[in-house]
Amino acid sequence: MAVIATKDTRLVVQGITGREGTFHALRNRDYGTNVVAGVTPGRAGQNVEGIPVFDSVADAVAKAGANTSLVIVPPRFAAEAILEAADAGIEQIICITEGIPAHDMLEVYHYVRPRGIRLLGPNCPGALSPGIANIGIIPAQVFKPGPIGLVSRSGTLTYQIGGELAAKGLGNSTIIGIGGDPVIGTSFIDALDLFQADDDTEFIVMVGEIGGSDEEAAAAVIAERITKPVVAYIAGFEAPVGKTMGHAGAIISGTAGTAAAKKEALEARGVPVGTNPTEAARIVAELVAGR
Amino acid sequence: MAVIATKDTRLVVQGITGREGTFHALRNRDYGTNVVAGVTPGRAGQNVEGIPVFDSVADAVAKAGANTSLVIVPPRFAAEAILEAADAGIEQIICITEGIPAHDMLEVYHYVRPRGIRLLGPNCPGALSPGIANIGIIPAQVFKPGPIGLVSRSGTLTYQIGGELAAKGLGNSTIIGIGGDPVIGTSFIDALDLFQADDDTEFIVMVGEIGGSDEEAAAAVIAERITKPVVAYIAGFEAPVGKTMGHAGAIISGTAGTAAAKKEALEARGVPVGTNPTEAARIVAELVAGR
Amino acid sequence: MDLYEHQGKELFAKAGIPVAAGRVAFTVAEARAAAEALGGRVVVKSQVLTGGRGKAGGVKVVSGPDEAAAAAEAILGLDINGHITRRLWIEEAVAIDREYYASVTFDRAAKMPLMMLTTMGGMDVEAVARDHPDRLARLHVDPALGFRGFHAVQLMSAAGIPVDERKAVGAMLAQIYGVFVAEDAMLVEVNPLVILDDGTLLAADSKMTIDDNALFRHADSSAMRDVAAADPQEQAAHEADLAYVKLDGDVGILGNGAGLVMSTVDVVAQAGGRPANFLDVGGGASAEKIATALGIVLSDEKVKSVLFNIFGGITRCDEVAKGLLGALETTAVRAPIVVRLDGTNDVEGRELLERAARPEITVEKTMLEAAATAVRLAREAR
Amino acid sequence: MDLYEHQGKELFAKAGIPVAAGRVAFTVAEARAAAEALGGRVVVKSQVLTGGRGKAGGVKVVSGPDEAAAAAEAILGLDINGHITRRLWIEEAVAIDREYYASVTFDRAAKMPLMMLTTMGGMDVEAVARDHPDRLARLHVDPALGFRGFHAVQLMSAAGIPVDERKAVGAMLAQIYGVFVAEDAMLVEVNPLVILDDGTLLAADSKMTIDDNALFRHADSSAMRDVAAADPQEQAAHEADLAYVKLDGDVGILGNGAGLVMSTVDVVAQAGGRPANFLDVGGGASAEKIATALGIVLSDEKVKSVLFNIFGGITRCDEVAKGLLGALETTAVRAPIVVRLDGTNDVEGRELLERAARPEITVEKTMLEAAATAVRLAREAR
Repeated sequence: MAVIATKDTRLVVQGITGREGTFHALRNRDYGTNVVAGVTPGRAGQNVEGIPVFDSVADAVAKAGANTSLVIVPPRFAAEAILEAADAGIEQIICITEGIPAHDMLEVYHYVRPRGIRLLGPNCPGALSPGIANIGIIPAQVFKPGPIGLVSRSGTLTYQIGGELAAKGLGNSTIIGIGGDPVIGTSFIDALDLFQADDDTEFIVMVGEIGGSDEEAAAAVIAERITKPVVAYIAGFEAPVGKTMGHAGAIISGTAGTAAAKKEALEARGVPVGTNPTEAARIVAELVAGR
Repeated sequence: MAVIATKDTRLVVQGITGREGTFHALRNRDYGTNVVAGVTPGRAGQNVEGIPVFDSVADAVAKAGANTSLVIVPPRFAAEAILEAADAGIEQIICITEGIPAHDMLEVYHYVRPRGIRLLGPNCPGALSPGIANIGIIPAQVFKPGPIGLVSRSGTLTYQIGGELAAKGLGNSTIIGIGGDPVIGTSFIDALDLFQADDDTEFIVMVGEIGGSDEEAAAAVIAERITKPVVAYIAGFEAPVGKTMGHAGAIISGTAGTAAAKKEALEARGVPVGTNPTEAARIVAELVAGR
Repeated sequence: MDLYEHQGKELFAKAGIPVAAGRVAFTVAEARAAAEALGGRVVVKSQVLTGGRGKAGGVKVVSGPDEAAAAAEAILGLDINGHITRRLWIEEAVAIDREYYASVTFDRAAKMPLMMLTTMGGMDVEAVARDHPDRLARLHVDPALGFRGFHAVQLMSAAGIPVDERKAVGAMLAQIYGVFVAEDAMLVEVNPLVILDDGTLLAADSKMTIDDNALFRHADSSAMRDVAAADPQEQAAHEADLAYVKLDGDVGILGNGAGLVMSTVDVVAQAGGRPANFLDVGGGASAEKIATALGIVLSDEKVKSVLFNIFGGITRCDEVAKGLLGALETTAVRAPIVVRLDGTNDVEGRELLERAARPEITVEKTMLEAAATAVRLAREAR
Repeated sequence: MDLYEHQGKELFAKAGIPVAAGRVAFTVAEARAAAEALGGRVVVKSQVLTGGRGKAGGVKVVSGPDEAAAAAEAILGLDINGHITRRLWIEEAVAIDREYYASVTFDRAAKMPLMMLTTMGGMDVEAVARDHPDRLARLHVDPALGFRGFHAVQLMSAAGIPVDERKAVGAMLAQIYGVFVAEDAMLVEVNPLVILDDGTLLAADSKMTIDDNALFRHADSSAMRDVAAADPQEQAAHEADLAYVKLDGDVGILGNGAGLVMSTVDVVAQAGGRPANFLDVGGGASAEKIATALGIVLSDEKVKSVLFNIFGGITRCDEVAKGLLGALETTAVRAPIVVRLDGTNDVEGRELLERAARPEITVEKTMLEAAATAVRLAREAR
């Protein structure tokens, strides 16, 4: 059945009349995603190549039955766009926007989380279930359907690993890009739980990077309740202390958040960790072959 | 097992060093309630007849294992006291305080509700499970143990009906005073669901009054999912329009909130409604006798 | 607490909501002076806490001080739905192009503020709701979010506000919600919200209700209470912090606890009597408090008998009996009092009363018996 | 973005947090003038974005302008943990009775602000955490609640603040949290928070980090960026909106996507090379953008070879190849470039590059091969 991006997805694209919004809305629809609406305030009644545009997410829910939102709006408006979707009864919100202020995301996180609303991102590429639906900006042609659930903090790195897996004939149930910001709605743990419960997922690949302690926390949860085999890759072994490596969340603070510490934590829980994407893909291929 | 006030209750009294706080904390303890702590900022290290006083609810949780809080503080501090309890991980908060600004309670309600924290009140007498535990200001001597769950918006009216039932030899599983304010944490519906799930409750008595539409909403829920027999009493048939009848929430606005409309809604769902406490008690007695 | 139009507009102005310049007037002379000060065309408006002022002749547009004085002469003392006009609001007349309606109410069922907006302003919103429900946009605002830009868009889109007006209308909606929160209001209504000839917006009327429980943090709106307009019993009760509501019968009713007193009112009516009031004395039992409460009930000249209904919980009935007997020492009682004591120490309480053998007191054991007696005594005294 | 002490104190003062009066000085003369203007005893403090100033001799208390000038002479140019002192903060000396410590940090693991408070101020808080963990009070603040009175009580109770000081300290904690939120800070640290002889409080030092993503709404703190102190490559990248981090090797690295570039840095090191930088060119593929990025990498004189690693997703590899070739038209390249193109239209992209046959470009198909080649070329160029 895959996760997040499924046959049941009824997508509204917030910011659909923007250049990026239009491009990805149509690309997602071309892939087969059920894109039912777009939202741009003041543009109600228009349409984007047949996708109806509404003034508000509430209208997209009421009039087009949207249940999932893709947020592609500039960073200074993105937090409010997420809150609008949450307030309108949207169940899953995928936010691509990079550069949202961290305090805005604190507010958003503590609004959506207690209310059981799924937020993916921000600053993430979205979710792709090959052959089923694509929500966001993941290049679908890199991936093929298969039994591997892939969760990652990085976009292009995910494509790199997806490409390496595909080259070995391996495919994915769902690819979840959780994003590279300090405050993200869906953590590794959340994604692991989704994959654990998903019938289409048999193996899990987790792509982490420096910064924070989500990989360490995930390691504990894997030991506790994830029975499907997990392979990890971590980027940033050579990253210096105190420097933000592109992603707002990718920074080693003091001695916390190093790639070595994350690798150690995962290996201590029996999760093999590749030190580069090629090695990680090879470990996965061996694991799948060994089944 | 009763509800809210149970054998597992570990009570912290917020405002314990106040006159009312001390009186009711000791009264509740005398009844058998496990009063484990009190809170008054700046008074940590003191005790109230052996009940340890802490500076904060967090300390009462960490050091005395409190899981339920009784809030008896002046109205201008009560909302923050409730939030403090919620923030400290308290599972059930019973707020006696009358006169809390309605906007303060809006904030409190929308904080505790999504987080699954039970709030009873404010402006309520609390909860009493005869023979087990008493949290709040309900005069326990009026009630005796038995199979009737009693839920009410009014304090003395509850005692009146409890007294009439006791005079007929009938007792209660738990008496829940939900309070007379416009914004209360636990509604009739919440109480009905609690009683429906409670093994000790066989019959339910619901004491409503003018104002709002909680009784009407409860009528719909009774028809939908409450299988235990329910008897109701509504006060305020003679109340004029637009006047607040003592409780901040007891006001008929336009044509909404009349006792007649509530009686009609309940009777339409098969719930007998007494027009005075004596009649209501008689209906309950007949129902119990008929079993 | 309901505010007069001019009081609401004072709070509006503080929040930056545009209103016409104006002055309050209690006399014809003050009205003339106000019109002189304002200059040009002015509107003379009755200040009463009820609707339908226009239809009742309580609002007149005039062109100068003389006409303003004449209008004031006509409107002062005017009875509008039972409310006598005792004050006027004289404000600059404005050139109105269109009339909208906007409000925020405290929706207790949803436990959220409810905002409403329609382009059919100036008329009764209930009529719009009934006859043109599709034209009345309604929106609940989650207090955990507050009023956001998307709320404004959603409301204005549903109400059919033209896109080129949305920036200005949206800003005013945010201000109206801001006043609702900042002033602890239960209701803020702007009807009409007018679009002037020059395209700017203005709150042409104001209706506000403030939460009594929050007045402690609003010195300015607390001071707006119109003591003179209040019923004397209600005012005395308010000052004594007792919950009192005047009804129009002859059986005075006191008791402890709002629900029990409401129920007592009901049973008096069921016994064929006519309740004169609702009065909750609360939890205390002091002689002073009981004396004050009795005094308020009896100051209503229509009262022919009094029913004092107590269910003792925390409050002990013997203490109440002592309090009542103490109160009778200091209060001259001109009507018979029926006392019902039940609950904690009720036997002791009844004994105390019977032993005192005060001629004005009749003791009953149950609420229904007490109601029947009080009704009979009132009938006998007519 | 990290702020200097004096910049943080400017924001503190705006928020009502008491700080000593002071002036910035970039020269000895300015330091003398500041001391003259302030009068009396002053403190001359090195302004560097690192700790340990006191131990390094970067803070001196002096009694007048002459001594201040002498202290400035000594401190200007002082190297403190690799940071050269280029500015001073001259402030009034105060009479300190006790030193506390208070901070708010953005705790990403808990996804809440973390407040810390201890009465052991003036020293390194990591040392307090290690040696006296029971003396360091820690409290997460739920952003849905904000900082409340009970948070202050809880922190102060845990830190052992005497009851009679709690009103003042609690108010300052609220102000510190207020600055954290109002300024979009990731860190606000007051160490020491001093209690003066007269019992009043004062923030005697300030350490603040502002969220770069929020600078668009903070014109004042945006203007505080010390362009002169930044690394020239980092500054150029910042202006071009490119994510760049300088490392200390000789293999320049560019790629699309932060994760992929971090990974590229790793594989270069695994191949025995030494990465010179991290540079994420992002999703675009325009010649202009690629030229800018190449220019930044090559302006680091240590760079001996460049690895350009692209995984095409939305971005097409043939467009990247065209952009790169276009960039080479305008940019003089002094080091060999190894290009790896994979993903969307990679075959077309590689063909374009091979057909162009630029001598400075070597094309590789995989990331590991590209890294090995770039490392070899750098070694050959040494």
